[in-house]
Amino acid sequence: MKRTLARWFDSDIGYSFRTSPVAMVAAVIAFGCVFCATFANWVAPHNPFDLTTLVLSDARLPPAWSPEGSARYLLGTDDQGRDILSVLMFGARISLAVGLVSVLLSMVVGVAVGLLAGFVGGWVDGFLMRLCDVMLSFPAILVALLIAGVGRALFPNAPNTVAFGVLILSISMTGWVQYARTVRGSTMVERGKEYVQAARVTGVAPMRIMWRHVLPNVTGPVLVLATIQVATAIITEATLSFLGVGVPPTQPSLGTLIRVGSDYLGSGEWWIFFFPGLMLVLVAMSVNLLGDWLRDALNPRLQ
Amino acid sequence: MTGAPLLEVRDLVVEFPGRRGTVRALDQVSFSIAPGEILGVVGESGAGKSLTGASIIGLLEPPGRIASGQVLLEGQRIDDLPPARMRHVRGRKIGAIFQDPLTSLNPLYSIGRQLVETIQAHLPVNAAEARRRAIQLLEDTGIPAAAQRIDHFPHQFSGGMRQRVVIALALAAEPKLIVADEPTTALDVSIQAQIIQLLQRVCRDRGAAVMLITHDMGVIAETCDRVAVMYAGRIAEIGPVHEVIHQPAHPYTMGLMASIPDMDSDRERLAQIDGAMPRLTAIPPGCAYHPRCPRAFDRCHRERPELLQAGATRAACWLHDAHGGASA
Amino acid sequence: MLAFILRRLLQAVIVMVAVAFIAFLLFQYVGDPVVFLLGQDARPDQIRQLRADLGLDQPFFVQFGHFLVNAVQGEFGLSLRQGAKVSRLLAERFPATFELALVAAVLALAIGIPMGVYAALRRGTFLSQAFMMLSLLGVSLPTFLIGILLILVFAVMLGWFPSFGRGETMQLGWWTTGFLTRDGWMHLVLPALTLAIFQLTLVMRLVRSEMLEVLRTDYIKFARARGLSDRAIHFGHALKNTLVPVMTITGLQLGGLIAFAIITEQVFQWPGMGLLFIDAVKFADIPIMAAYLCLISLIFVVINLVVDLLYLAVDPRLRLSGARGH
Amino acid sequence: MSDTVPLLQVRDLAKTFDVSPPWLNRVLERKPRQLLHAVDGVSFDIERGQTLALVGESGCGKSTVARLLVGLYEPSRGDAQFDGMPLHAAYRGRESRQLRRRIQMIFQDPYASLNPRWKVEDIVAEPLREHGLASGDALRERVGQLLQDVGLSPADMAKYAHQFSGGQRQRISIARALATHPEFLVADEPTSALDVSVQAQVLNIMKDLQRRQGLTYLFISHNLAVVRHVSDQVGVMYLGRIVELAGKHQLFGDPRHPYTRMLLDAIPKMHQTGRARTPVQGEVPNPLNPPAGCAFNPRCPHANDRCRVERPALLSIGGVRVACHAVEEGRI
Amino acid sequence: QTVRIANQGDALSMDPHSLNETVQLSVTSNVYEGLVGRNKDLTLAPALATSWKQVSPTVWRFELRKNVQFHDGKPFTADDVLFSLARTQVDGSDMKSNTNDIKEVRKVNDFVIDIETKAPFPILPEQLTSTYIMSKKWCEENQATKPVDRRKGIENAASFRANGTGPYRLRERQPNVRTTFVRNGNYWGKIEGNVQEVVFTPIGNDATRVAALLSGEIDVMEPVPVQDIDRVNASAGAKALVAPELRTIFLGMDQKRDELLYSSVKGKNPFKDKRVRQAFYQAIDIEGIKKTVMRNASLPTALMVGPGVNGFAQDQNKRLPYDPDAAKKLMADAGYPQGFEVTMNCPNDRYVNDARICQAVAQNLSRIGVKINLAAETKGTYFPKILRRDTSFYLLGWTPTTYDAHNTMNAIMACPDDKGAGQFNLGTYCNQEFDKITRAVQSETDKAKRTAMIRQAFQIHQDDIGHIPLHQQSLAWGVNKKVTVVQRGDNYLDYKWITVKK
Ligand SMILES: Nc1ncnc2c1ncn2[C@@H]1O[C@H](COP(=O)(O)OP(=O)(O)OP(=O)(O)O)[C@@H](O)[C@H]1O
Ligand SMILES: Nc1ncnc2c1ncn2[C@@H]1O[C@H](COP(=O)(O)OP(=O)(O)OP(=O)(O)O)[C@@H](O)[C@H]1O
Ligand SMILES: [Mg+2]
Ligand SMILES: [Mg+2]
Repeated sequence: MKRTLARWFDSDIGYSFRTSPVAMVAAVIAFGCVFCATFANWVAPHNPFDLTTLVLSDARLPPAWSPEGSARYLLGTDDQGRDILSVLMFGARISLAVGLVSVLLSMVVGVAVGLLAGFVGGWVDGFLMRLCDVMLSFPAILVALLIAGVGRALFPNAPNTVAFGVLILSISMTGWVQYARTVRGSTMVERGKEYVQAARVTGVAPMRIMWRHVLPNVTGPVLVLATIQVATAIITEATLSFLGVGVPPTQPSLGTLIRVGSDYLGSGEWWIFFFPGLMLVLVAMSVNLLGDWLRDALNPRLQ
Repeated sequence: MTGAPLLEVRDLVVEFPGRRGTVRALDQVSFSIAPGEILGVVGESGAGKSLTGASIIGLLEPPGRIASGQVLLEGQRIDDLPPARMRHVRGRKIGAIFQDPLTSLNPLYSIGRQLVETIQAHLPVNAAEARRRAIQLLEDTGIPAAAQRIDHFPHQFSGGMRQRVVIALALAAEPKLIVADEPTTALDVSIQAQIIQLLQRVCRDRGAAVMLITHDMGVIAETCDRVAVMYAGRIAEIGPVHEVIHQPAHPYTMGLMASIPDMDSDRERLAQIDGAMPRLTAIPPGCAYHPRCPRAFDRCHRERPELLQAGATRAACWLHDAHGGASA
Repeated sequence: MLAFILRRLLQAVIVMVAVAFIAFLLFQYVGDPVVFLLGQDARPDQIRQLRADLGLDQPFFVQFGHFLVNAVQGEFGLSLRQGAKVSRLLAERFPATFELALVAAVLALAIGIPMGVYAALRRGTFLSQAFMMLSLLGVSLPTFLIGILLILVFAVMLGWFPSFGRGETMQLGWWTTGFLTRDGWMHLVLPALTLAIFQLTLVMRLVRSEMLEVLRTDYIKFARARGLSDRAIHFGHALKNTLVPVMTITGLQLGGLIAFAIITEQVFQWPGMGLLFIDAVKFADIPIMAAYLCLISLIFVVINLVVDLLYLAVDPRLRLSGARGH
Repeated sequence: MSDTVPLLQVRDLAKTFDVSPPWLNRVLERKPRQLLHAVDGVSFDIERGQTLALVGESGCGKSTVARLLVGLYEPSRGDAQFDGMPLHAAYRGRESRQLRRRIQMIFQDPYASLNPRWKVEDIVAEPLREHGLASGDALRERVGQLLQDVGLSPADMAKYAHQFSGGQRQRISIARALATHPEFLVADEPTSALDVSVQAQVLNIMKDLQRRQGLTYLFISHNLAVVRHVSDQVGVMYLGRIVELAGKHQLFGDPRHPYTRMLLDAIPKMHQTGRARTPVQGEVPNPLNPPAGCAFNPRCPHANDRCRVERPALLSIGGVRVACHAVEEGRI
Repeated sequence: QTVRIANQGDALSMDPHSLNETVQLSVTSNVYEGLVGRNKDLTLAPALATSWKQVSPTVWRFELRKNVQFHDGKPFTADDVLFSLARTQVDGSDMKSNTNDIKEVRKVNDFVIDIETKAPFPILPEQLTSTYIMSKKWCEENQATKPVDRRKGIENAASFRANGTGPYRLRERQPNVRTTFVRNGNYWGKIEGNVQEVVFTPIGNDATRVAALLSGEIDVMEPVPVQDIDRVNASAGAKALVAPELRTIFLGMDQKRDELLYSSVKGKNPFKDKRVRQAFYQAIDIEGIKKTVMRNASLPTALMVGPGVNGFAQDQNKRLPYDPDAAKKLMADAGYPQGFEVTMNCPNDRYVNDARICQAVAQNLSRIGVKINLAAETKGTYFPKILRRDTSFYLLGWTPTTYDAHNTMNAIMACPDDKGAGQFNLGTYCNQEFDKITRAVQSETDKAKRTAMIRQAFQIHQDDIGHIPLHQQSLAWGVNKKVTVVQRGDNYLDYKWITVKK
């Protein structure tokens, strides 16, 4: 473990990482957010999802440093008396989880479709790419709205957690297209390369070639896309929550928090809105920065 | 060759600041080209041939930079010219031809436009005159029906034709020196000779000197006046073409010549130089070639040889050191 | 070339039919129009009757067939909630969305392209770094947040611009335009800005990275070697080549603008199609949703077609060989 | 040696590509279906332990022949017999694995022919694994051995391809090709991407291996000097056909076909510095629209009316197989 | 004077019979009038009928106003009334429920009509206040004799144009964008206000609507989100008008099924046990909700109807005390010492802070061990779902459109039958005695007796804890300080009572 880490640090990517302060700062922020989100149960001072601990009369307390603030709640409380700091961590967990899982899902689908289209070509390729065109003509938000609507209509009685599934599905539905297109392009390039032909001459089965030879060589752009899409997915989730089709209100994500907070923006309770907004921008920005950096680091021409 | 050299390169050092310290890609390269002369540059891939060319026309890709040394054109330093002035040297004084004619032309503009643009960038002529010249240039480079084809786009030409267009472009403002970086490598065997001949002819006609970078010793042999052999960012040997080919003075040149399959003799095995050229990050001290050199001795491990006179050529090899040479 | 256009048209038709199918399919499952139409106190026989009247009892593909035939004529029936013709509702709303998206697109391109070019050419300068940071902020800030903040600052606190609606509009035939009055323009500023910011940053980043790619190509190097001026190289050679790929992506993005307008319109009460759509989603107003989706994809297809034609105009390689590019 | 059956007998092998524009274009622009005869009836034999070289300009169909032989393409017509069995039936049938073990290929570009994400060990071991020839320690040992055979060190196993120079990479791909103990190796321009000095290393290794293991090569190149060095027999291809097929000494000593002569003339002569050679005249014809009659007639100084209408067949003339009316008629 | 009005939503159509919804009826009430109108205090006022009386238990006689003209100049007569009442009964009309009990409408002469009901119907005049009268001729000329029927796919002029007798005429209509009205110079009555022109704009987004009020772009808006009431009041130019609304917000529980659909309790239905219902009731900190969620803009209630509704009795309006400990004990007694888990359905865009109320309730209930899975969703999906009775625990609000308790009793509290009773009694609370009284109240014409019966019914319901009433939410209108309006408890805005100071 230590050795692989050291090796990574010594590799080209590691080097470009070490020399890019922006990437390092972004990584620290992203890591901090991911850490707090993952271990929210332990890190957060309160558990805002546990209704029994909430005190309604503590609602809308300003941050601790303002005169009316309470030391119990460092960043104040929201309209349900939830500690903002804790709810941020728990909310980030949901946002990140939705972001990561949906990106993972769209990645798997997109990469599979892209590989297939690029490797097989012919009418399979034609068909899959037309499919992509169709998907592209539905912008992400729109599809998400639709799926969310359909999901609710189809499973009206599903437990709350299904809302997550619906969100993830809807974000993935548009996400995969980009992967498919990118991977297809790279696959077509790789497919023509001689190492693939060498494998074919050796008699390696096409599926195996696709999996063992082509796939590892198209991971670079996929990785870059993925980072950037995590940010996009988080924002999409926030936007959907804003439009009222997000996650259940008792388990707010960053987006839900912002939407709730924006109701109080005018009435002076700025902290309900501000901290989640800041957190969202921080997360999205650091992930974006990492993606940008990765794109440059993986681009051989820039090395 | 007598008279003032057209181009003189003195102790040129090109460096790439990189992650593990700075890489010295060209190390103390010095040579000169006389007006109307054709200098061939050969050497293994990565030896620094293209970098030399790029430094001369001032188009090193960042982060590469000229760390020291000078490039003089007609006695004037051009390596430290500000970009705006350098622009007038490029194209006007020094033309360039790159390896791949396919990618050297902007696909979105007709070749006529690219020619006219180049001519007008350097010569005080109006559009009509520029176009006339452009057609003339295309004719000179052997494009049939130039007047009609001038408005065609690059993709409408075959590879050989495109390379002719590239040559026409390089010659458009009548430069004194042409830097041709592997002008035929991307072309078909049978077209290669045509292009090299064309280059040779137009340059002779216009009195332009040529720095011809290539891998092909055959091309060098029949085209060049002098030849420089590069190895690991350094010039190993430089001299008149006949001597370099037939009486090479540097062991690397010898190995190189011997490894070329010969049309006229039958050998079961080609002579080969064992090992590989060192990476630029790991150039051994002393003579860069010594690890592969069958005749290396102590001094080669320690001291880096200058270019030393060796018969008609000059070679960077201690074997030719008049004082304290080896017994070999 | 004719074949090229025809093929694109054919593809467009396929895409449209597929979208129509999806739209139709999805809305089979969203809410139940019958409950909505009849109210809660409907008796089973009433429901059956209405189902028959609406044709909801027919086989799936027959329903889809009807849907398609009508859709081609722009006929999507009556809005379940508003009782007005969907086509008319959309036609009423279309100018608002279109003008908003148009201004936003123009803003995004007119600011984004120069910024991207600058950031590519002057890589590493303070200003270009600042652009990049700003652009990151642009992609990291959700649109609705931007909108809310803009209203708060420019409408409530500073009072410079109105906070909602289209303001005074003029009627030109069936088209209502806000372009002809000062009031209309004032109302346009904040929403257009909101909508443009995200696209702007995208365009900028795209132009920058494409430009950097192009600047590394051989023909740019060769152009330098010929001693062309920086101006000619950057704006004559590099920019034009950059715009070819940028065109496709921006084309796609512009289609997206119309959809992104959903959020902007929601925030600014901009009386466009997006607002209509959101309401329709809330009330399971199927005809409106279906028509909206089809319209969106039609717009998308048209934009793409235009982009393709622009391609033909810009890239000579496509012009003659006609068929597949390389 | 020559009384045994040749290892490979190619008879009238042809490959046609359909490069027609899409259907819609054809209909609208009234363009016919376009067929590209990349290889148009090629026949030759290769004896065991011998090297046949194919030379010719770019696009004349050399690589297509190679790909046909290793089973990357299906022939449109004709077939080859490999060790007595029909090659393409075998590729499709149950002997396919066996065959793929016995026939291997070395590719042109040492940079593209090795998977950049794989370690050398895995690259060389892939054919062994695929054919189940070795596993575990035996596998490693065999890989080490193979690397040694091509002049690398077993310690190189753990490295990635990019850590090697071009020549070393080409040796790795040779090691991979040798992994299954093939009898027949197709080498498609194995050195054209390499420097002369590195080229010498690779060619030497190939020759050494042939001597030691009795390999049979089909060697493809456009570099006549290299061909002269490695081959026993030489076939000159022009636009999908073999125009001259002869032993190396015969071909280089007494080229018969005008195209062969032109090619030989075009070789720069190292030892005659400063003397211009005569380049091949004219442009390479468009393979989509080959000239009628003898494909070479537009560039041929000896072409007459017959050459412009009648396609010459590959005939044995004076111990050499030539496809040329002029040679047949004794005009040259 | 021009007054600019903004509302959360738009009137979906100008056709007064097409949709039974407050915004639409409120807007169209300025253009159209019913036979009976309302005064500022919601008492009945003569409108197109000058007087009415019950001539027999099932027959009401209305004297119609003379010399009234529609906006297009045509005179108003009994034919128009007959036509309009008939129009409410055809397909496409959403007002059927208002006139359902009418058996026949007879023209006595041009200015007198008789309405015969199917059964004695004491509150017919109340029922007719939002049934507006259209011009028969105009409708015939404009092919608008029926409200638009969505099934036929044909549009209808009455949706976009209007021809009523009201104090304002419709000048311009852009659905969802802007609707303008001008003062009717020929109005039969007096228009107290001084407004010449009314511009009505829907603004859906709360923040934007408030911003528009504060920046002076609009003069009157509705509703003000409760959290912004203080801010509006603090601003220089505007103030918030807050008054209790007739709507009562309450919680309902599935008391019919033998096993709850969405609960951790299997094999039995805890809500059938009154102790559980009471525990829920007493666990809810209604004052806390009032203070934090509603920001005091609510009126906690123990009754299912609010003040202003006929049948409301202040002395009966006493909530069980908030007492978590007692609640816990009740739960333990009922056999759920550890509580249980149940899903709660809740709209998130229908009532004031609806989803937040549900969250607060969930919070309160968690104190007695009840774990609530909150499913808050948009009204478009929420209503279809709970109307299928596909719920175990839900939040709903109800305004008796007749301002009479019977409406609530019949729709919300009575045991569902196939004649429309208990239609919104989604948890199927059933008490036969209650039902009996409800039926009696319907046709009881004696005021005092009727009130007593209602009181008795409410007592039964309270004792059973059939529902858990929460509060009456407040109306909150934001108005520019230069503007005076009359805020009706039913959330109607009459333009004729708006005055703008110069
Ligand atoms: N951007 C760079 N960063 C670091 N090193 C570089 C860079 N560009 C070139 N080099 C190094 O400079 C050396 C010389 O390169 P150059 O292109 O001049 O070689 P060359 O002799 O032209 O080779 P070839 O025959 O392959 O064209 C190479 O070894 C290369 O590794
Ligand atoms: N898959 C293919 N589809 C269509 N045409 C092809 C295909 N492969 C090869 N061709 C065409 O067949 C002809 C012969 O190609 P081939 O690659 O065999 O030539 P070559 O002699 O190997 O040339 P080079 O020396 O450039 O490698 C060429 O004109 C080429 O364009
Ligand atoms: Mg080079
Ligand atoms: Mg080939």
